[in-house]
Amino acid sequence: RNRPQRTLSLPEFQRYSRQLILPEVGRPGQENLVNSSVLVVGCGGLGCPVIQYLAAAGVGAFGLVDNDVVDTSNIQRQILHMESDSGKLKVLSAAETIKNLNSSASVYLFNLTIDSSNALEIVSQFDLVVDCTDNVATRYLLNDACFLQKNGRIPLVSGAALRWDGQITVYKEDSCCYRCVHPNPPAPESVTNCSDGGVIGAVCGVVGSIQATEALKILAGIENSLCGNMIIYDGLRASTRTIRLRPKRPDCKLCGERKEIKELVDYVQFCGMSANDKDKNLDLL
Amino acid sequence: RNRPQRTLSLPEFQRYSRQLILPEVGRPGQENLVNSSVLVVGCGGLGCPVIQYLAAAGVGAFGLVDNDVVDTSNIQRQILHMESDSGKLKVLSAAETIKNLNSSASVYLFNLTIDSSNALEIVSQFDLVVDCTDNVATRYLLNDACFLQKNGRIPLVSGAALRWDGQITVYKEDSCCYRCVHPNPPAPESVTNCSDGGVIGAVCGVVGSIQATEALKILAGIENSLCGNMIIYDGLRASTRTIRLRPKRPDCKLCGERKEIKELVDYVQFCGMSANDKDKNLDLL
Amino acid sequence: MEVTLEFCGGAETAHNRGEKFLTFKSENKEPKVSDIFAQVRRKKLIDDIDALIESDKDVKPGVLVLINDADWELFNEAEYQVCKNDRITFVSTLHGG
Amino acid sequence: MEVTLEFCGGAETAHNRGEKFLTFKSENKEPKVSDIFAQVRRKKLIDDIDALIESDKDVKPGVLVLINDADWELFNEAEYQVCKNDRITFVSTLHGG
Ligand SMILES: [Zn+2]
Ligand SMILES: [Zn+2]
Repeated sequence: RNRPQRTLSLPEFQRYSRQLILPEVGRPGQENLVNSSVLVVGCGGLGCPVIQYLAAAGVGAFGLVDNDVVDTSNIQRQILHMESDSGKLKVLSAAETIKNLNSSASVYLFNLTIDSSNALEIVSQFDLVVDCTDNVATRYLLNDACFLQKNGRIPLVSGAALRWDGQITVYKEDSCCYRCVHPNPPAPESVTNCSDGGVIGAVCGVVGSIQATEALKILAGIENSLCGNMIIYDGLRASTRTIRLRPKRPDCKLCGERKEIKELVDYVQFCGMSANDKDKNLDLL
Repeated sequence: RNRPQRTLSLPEFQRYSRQLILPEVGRPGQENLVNSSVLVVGCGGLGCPVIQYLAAAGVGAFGLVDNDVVDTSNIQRQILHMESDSGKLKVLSAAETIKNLNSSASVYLFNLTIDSSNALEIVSQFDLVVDCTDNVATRYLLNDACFLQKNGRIPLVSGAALRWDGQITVYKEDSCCYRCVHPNPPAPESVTNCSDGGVIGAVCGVVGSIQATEALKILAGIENSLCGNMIIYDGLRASTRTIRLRPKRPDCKLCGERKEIKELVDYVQFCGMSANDKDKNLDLL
Repeated sequence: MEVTLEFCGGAETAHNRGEKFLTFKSENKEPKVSDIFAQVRRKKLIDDIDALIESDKDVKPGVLVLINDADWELFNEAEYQVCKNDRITFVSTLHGG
Repeated sequence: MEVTLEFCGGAETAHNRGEKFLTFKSENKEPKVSDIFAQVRRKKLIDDIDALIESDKDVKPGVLVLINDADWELFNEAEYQVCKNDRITFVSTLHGG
């Protein structure tokens, strides 16, 4: 955000020509992109297309968060991890892809679980966060961490996929936040994850690509966004639509009038669920 | 289509577990996939995600059609071609990706322009065609070639992207065909291509991923599809919807009552446009 | 008046193991959403109603209610006066990635 | 009656260089789509009408007309009797890939 701003080189004009010629992008938009930074939380089904399309579009710097290694069952949907990457850290595999697509991009790796102890500091280093996570707790965490930034709210592009379904929305500036939409966490037993319910890889592609489109618009400085709406995709029935969401709730504990939440809380405790999709329920005695 | 049918190996159960557990897929659906073949026409913006997601999903055999080499300006959206692939044949780069994601898939390369002289024979070798082309002439060609097959109509999953917009539909069985929707080709000067108008890479990702979802359903033997509808995506305004298309037209020259078109025609002549997006208009003196 | 309920985002599993739509006649001539919820509960029109509806005026956490593709909160939630041809949709919020 | 025309898939460029919607009062009380087309042409309500409309009863090749998100061919095309709150959409068919 206060990094030295660079201009486009001649080869970059050729390279990004197909988006430079869009009136909404142009040279100013592309220069915004090459000088921007994005934090991708989760290098799984949603993170893969987000990473690929933002790297290809010329985003200048990436932060990648994931504490997992590539497993055989991931390749069915996590299409930047190859068979030969089995056992490799997901962040390393993802970083290689970024460098292969865009050798001038910077990549910062966070091979960890993002939580209340580190989220504010990690998020603060980036212009935008893309939520590609697989659990409820981290979604509340990212929502709060983006909102509670000293220098102002950081945009959060949120996506989710399960079975044949996808949902995408954007939280930024004066819009509602995740807590406005979900004042209370769902009951743990009502939450299904991809391990239990399954997921179609290409559905993750739809969701991640829409997330990348939204991130790109914000980073390029384009006014339009999904903010205030949500895209719902049903891959089985081939139906899709954009729905309108509520505005900011005055009684929201985070962004409402009283601003009751002033610092990060224990989200695993709050949700009664773990911050990954492996060991779901906790015994909160 | 009359190939020997194989069953799933034990490692494949682990590998495809996240889609095997979907009731609509299951073991029968996955076995359909590993025994299926798909022809991807165009290894560009739309072809890349189609190839990635179908290879990852376990499709057994691919035919790839493209006569182009990877250019620097492609990497902005064609995310399976890397910087180091510059100058390489697109079909070779794509084949490498397939093998990296799924070493048991077969790949057949067609490093050529598909046209009236070869389309019927090429298409006949596959269970499904995904139209990832960039021009009008080839879209008519593929439509006719899929319909005119001796052993019955081959499903055609059609997608298109330009600027911030995407459109996807499916033509199969008793649905309308491309000629029902477009009895006459557009005037050449009204057609904008990605070189002239530009395109956002992630929008190609949305379109290609939806195409892959549709192809996967058909190949797996799932009844639901986009057939009879069209998905329209506006990435700039973040709006998306599914619209209803007309049924088969009784007066359609290809699939209508009189079946006037019984063989492939000269589509470049018919459209007054070339079969690629480089040299658009022809002087038809 | 005929009422159509729609289920998506996984809410389909609450009714007839995957049914997308449920259509029935409203007992009231001019029902509020709360009247619809009450009728659905009393007549057991949704198989697993407890997955979606908490009370006549509220839904379970993680469930959104849409009225013609807009959040019911924009229309005063359960107090909304249902009109002819309105589509009421239950959306389960997804969390996977 | 108030009529709303919508433009998408690139059809936006035909009106005011990117305008998505055009709303105006219909001269007829019960217009057909052909009446709408005639009025639009006569009053020059769309800047580049020739990009979209061929005649009062037809559109240019490559353009689809939707009535409430369904192909106008399902409603007898230009003969369709426009109703209150109907949304008429011009879609330019895309060909890029
Ligand atoms: Zn809030
Ligand atoms: Zn036809």
